Amino acid sequence: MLSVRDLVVHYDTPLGRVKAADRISFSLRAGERLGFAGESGSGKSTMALAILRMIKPPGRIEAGEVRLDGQNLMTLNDEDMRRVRLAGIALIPQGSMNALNPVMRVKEQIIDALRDHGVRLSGRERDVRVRELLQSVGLRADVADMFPHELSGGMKQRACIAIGISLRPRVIIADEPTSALDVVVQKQVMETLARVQENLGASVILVGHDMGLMAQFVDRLGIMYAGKLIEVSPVREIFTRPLHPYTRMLIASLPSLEEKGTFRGIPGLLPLLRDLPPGCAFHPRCPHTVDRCRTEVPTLREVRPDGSAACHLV
Amino acid sequence: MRYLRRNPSLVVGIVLLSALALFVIVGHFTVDTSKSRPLSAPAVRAPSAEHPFGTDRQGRDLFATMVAGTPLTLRIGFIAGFLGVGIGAILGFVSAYYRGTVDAIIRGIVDIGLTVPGLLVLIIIAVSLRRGLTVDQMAIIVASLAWLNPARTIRAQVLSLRERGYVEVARLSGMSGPEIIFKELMPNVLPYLAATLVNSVSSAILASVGLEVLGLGPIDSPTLGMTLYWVNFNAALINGWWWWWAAPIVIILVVFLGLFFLTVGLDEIANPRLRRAI
Amino acid sequence: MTALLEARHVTRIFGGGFFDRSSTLALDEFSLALDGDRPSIIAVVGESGSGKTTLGRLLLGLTTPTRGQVFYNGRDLQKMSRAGWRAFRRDVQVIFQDPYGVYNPFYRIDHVLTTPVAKFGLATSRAGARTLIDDVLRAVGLRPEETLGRFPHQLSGGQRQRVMVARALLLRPRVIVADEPVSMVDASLRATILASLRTMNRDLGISIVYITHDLATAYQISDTIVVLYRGSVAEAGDVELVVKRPQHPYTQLLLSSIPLASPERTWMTESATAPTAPREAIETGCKFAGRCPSVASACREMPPPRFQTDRGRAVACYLYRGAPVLTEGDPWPRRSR
Amino acid sequence: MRADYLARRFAVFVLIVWLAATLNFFLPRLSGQDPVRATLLQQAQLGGYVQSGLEAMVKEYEHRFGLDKPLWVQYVTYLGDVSRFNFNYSISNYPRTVNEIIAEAIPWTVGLLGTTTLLSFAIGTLLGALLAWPGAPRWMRLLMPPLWALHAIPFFLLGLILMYVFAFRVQLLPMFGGYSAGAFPALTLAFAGDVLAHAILPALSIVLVATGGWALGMRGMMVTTMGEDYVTFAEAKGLMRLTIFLRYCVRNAILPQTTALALALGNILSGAVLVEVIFGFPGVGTILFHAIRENDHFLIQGIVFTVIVALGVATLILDVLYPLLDPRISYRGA
Repeated sequence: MLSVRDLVVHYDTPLGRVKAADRISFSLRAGERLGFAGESGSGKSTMALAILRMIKPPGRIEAGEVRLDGQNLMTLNDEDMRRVRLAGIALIPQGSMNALNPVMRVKEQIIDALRDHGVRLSGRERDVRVRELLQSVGLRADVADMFPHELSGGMKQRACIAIGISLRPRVIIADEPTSALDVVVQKQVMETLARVQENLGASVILVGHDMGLMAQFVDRLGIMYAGKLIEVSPVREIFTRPLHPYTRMLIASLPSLEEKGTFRGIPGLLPLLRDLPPGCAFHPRCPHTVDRCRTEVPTLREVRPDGSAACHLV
Repeated sequence: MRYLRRNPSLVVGIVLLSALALFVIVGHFTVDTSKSRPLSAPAVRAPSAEHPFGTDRQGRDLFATMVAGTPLTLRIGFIAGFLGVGIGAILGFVSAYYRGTVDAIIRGIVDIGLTVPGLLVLIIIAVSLRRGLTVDQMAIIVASLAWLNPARTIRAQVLSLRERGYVEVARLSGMSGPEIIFKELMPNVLPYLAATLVNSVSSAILASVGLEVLGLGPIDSPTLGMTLYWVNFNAALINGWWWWWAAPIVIILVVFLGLFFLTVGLDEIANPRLRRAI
Repeated sequence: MTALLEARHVTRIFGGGFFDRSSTLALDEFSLALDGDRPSIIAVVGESGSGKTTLGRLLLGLTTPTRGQVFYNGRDLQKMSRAGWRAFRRDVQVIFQDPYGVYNPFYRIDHVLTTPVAKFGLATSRAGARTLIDDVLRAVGLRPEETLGRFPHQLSGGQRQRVMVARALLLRPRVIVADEPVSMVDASLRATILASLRTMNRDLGISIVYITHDLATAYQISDTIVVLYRGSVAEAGDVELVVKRPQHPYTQLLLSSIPLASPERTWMTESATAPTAPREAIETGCKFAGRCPSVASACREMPPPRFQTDRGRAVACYLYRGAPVLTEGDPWPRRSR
Repeated sequence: MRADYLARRFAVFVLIVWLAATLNFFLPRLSGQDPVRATLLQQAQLGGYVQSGLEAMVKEYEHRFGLDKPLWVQYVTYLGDVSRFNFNYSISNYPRTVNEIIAEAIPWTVGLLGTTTLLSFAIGTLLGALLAWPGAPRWMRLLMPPLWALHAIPFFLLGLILMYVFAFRVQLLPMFGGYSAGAFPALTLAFAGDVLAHAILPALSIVLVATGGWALGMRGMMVTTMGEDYVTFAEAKGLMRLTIFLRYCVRNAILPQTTALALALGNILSGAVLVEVIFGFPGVGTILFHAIRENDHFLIQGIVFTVIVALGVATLILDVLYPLLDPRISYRGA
């Protein structure tokens, strides 16, 4: 369905070159839910935008291939790439962003997407289509004529999902779709996303930092640290037998509702992307560091069936 | 100094204004400014070695007039500008920080005051006080409306800063209201204050020159505006005495361009949109 | 025994001025008491718009109640003298949510530490002040030489938030109000900051009001918990009771909505609850009636009183009509003796 | 909510009108003696060219104001007159009332000011938008520096320069007045052409300066708007560049631009008065200039009041139109 090979994205800033995403590779199977979890500055959002070729200067996609059904998106001209967006790969924006145009009604923001992708519909057909889309995400039909500021956070996100699926895309990238939403609303938005994905048979890439959300929603989970993909495994195995030390410590630092006092933080500080430590970026904070970790950058390799990690000791 | 290279408009502004200052200082040494009074030179002479800027119909040596007049006009601008920003900043700070009815009143006056065309109100004032205006009186008149715009900009600036967390942290660390204004808010507002100051000096000069062109300025002083008034009064343009109005125009141009680029440069410092840190 | 810090029947309404007719009821008849001699950590949990931040600001004296009073050592904040306020400021400190907004970009971060020391005269000499500051920084896991002398934008969000904790520690307060202290900090650093809050409470006897939307962190560090819903208390009591055996339908809804970071997949199976009705005006009766699966006719008429269902827990819900009703005077939550 | 918003904006307008009237009444009295009497005396000493009507005028004013009445009575009668737009007689051209003179001048000023402001606003906004848009043609960049420089100088300064270059040196355009001396105002094409020729230079000196201002403002707003989340999401929706440019960027950036227009009206008018004076354009400005020279108090007060009220109306119209542009405004009040 979608395969990404050695994707590299750099940002040239006055303080030096920042390697935001460094040789990311993975493949997404049809109908699969693939998650990418990582803390701030781990490059997960950069990767999501890079797949849609929406990296703006001073950022630049240095290298790498993104193939959708075999077609390399990097070689497309701007016009063809524009057509792939939303029709092939749709983006669900962050929950905390005001992603809807404040001065346009919801209906118009759905219709302009259809029109610019060459979908010619008569007035009546258009209204029917809009109503169907809104109902498929659990929104009442009269939301079509409302302005974004008249909607709650959850309703705005569901409207964005409606826009996202309006052209039946094959891949949906959701970049922290429920950030800044209350936990009850978050559950409704994620259930909507799951239901919509099943109807379309599309696959979903969920980018975020909430490990609990990842545990309950995705099938396979990738962990990102300092711009690199350091582990990819089925989600059940990540929580039962994590491979990479960082993954293990990250899970240990999550507050559980079962028993008290079991969580403790990871010592040290998140690395600065503009001057990364040599070798494995996690070695200053890793309890099992050996010399090799300080000099040689570990590569992501298959360690067990369908489970790979980037660590010398695994 | 390295910073200046990255901020071209600031440099252009400074260069223009220092050139002007140089002209005035050098002028004071090379010409007897008393010749800016009428009948001190043969009338209507084109620029010549003896009268580098030529003379006007009332027998003023234009070079002397410019050398004497420019500092006067600048004086009006600076007095009105500083007064305007002084009053405006205080009102802006007070109304933004202490809010409540004070804020509502000040905001009301400012909003209405800004919709009213300043020049017309100044005209009414000037007309009523026609008895022999001096340069300083002129500055006061212009200052009477010059505080409106600074009050609005400073108030908006302080309002946005006031919501920041560090104001509340300061209050919880035992700092009093005035202390917070000076120690926490003032440093962040200074760049804006500077840009607003230059801007209000510029609009003060515009207002004073405007009044003078209409004949409402200090009649006997050789300010740039009054020179333009006599230009218009004697229809110098039609009579072809181009040098009579060329000198004031060039100087006024330099003044406004200099102040404008200075404002843009200071604006750049105040909110460096360019400085992007990852 | 007067409480150290107490809110009694506090109501706060925003807006409703001459021009702006839409007024929002942030807090409705809310009472809470901090017991001075048995310092504990009270968590105030609620969704956005539940009034939890307003409560925090009321306890800190940053906003004044529309009705009701806030007492510090039995004295009403509104009527306190200047000297009274200085003592109050010293004893009740804060940790704010946004590590990016609390530092004045103009100063180095030392300013945040040196100001309280100077204002409250915590140290007699410059050297004394320096050691005091170094100690509190080490107490929160920061190396002074790596932190002091630098500008805010040179430190990460996690470091900045730890400096704020150090600032609160500096004054040796008796109460710290922490408003979402870790919600903008990464998971790996969250645990360290919460742990330092825990040690401050246990070792230094500082009571902490932990305001958050995250029930999991609340469960981990607090002793008692208050669940807020649109300005009123739904349920309050010992954290073990409330989290392990929630009784109020809203608490149950909150707990069932949290995606657990565990291999078992329980989250997605249950059906979504009734879609949230748009925020109608606050009708009479229980505010949760609009979304409550087990709503009854009684719920719509009168707001439910507080039923004492366990030794250490009370619930404002008619489902527990049988239980004894907490009287007017009792501030929440009475600790199990 | 809409009615509440409109009511408040109208209240502000009434306040402006009242303020204008009060300013007009009290400011002249600041100088102690009644300006009317002072001017009449001056007129008499000078033996002004209106010799004949002088006595009749004095009696008329004495009766009109009843100078012995307390100040507030005079104030109330004054307010009464003002509300009926009656500014009694103009001193410098006695038989004609102030209203007549103003009525003659208003079409000229409205014509000049209206067209130049709308023109410069439209061109400036369009230019500013294009300058910020990466897709815009390269040569647009070259326009920036001149626009910047022009924006700095006042209208009348540019006016003088244009007058010298085009009217005096090249004699392409008429230098002075609203129409040729001999022409008789009539609704003929020729006369219209003549008026247009006279209006070009004043209009140009306003448009060239104002356009720069609007372009700068719009460019700044466009740069901020292009960084907004909804523009990024619009790109992710695969919308065409033109759609994003018009319906997402310009549509949002135009909001603060219109507010700026409402705020700038005052300054534009002040500038325009000077331009009219320089070019002798028969608008309100020139009449004001002569009224000042003649010390004609009532004409000055009449003009100032009318202009402030006219601006108040313009601002009110803009305030009423604004909610149509920005749905959020009518929803929760200004």
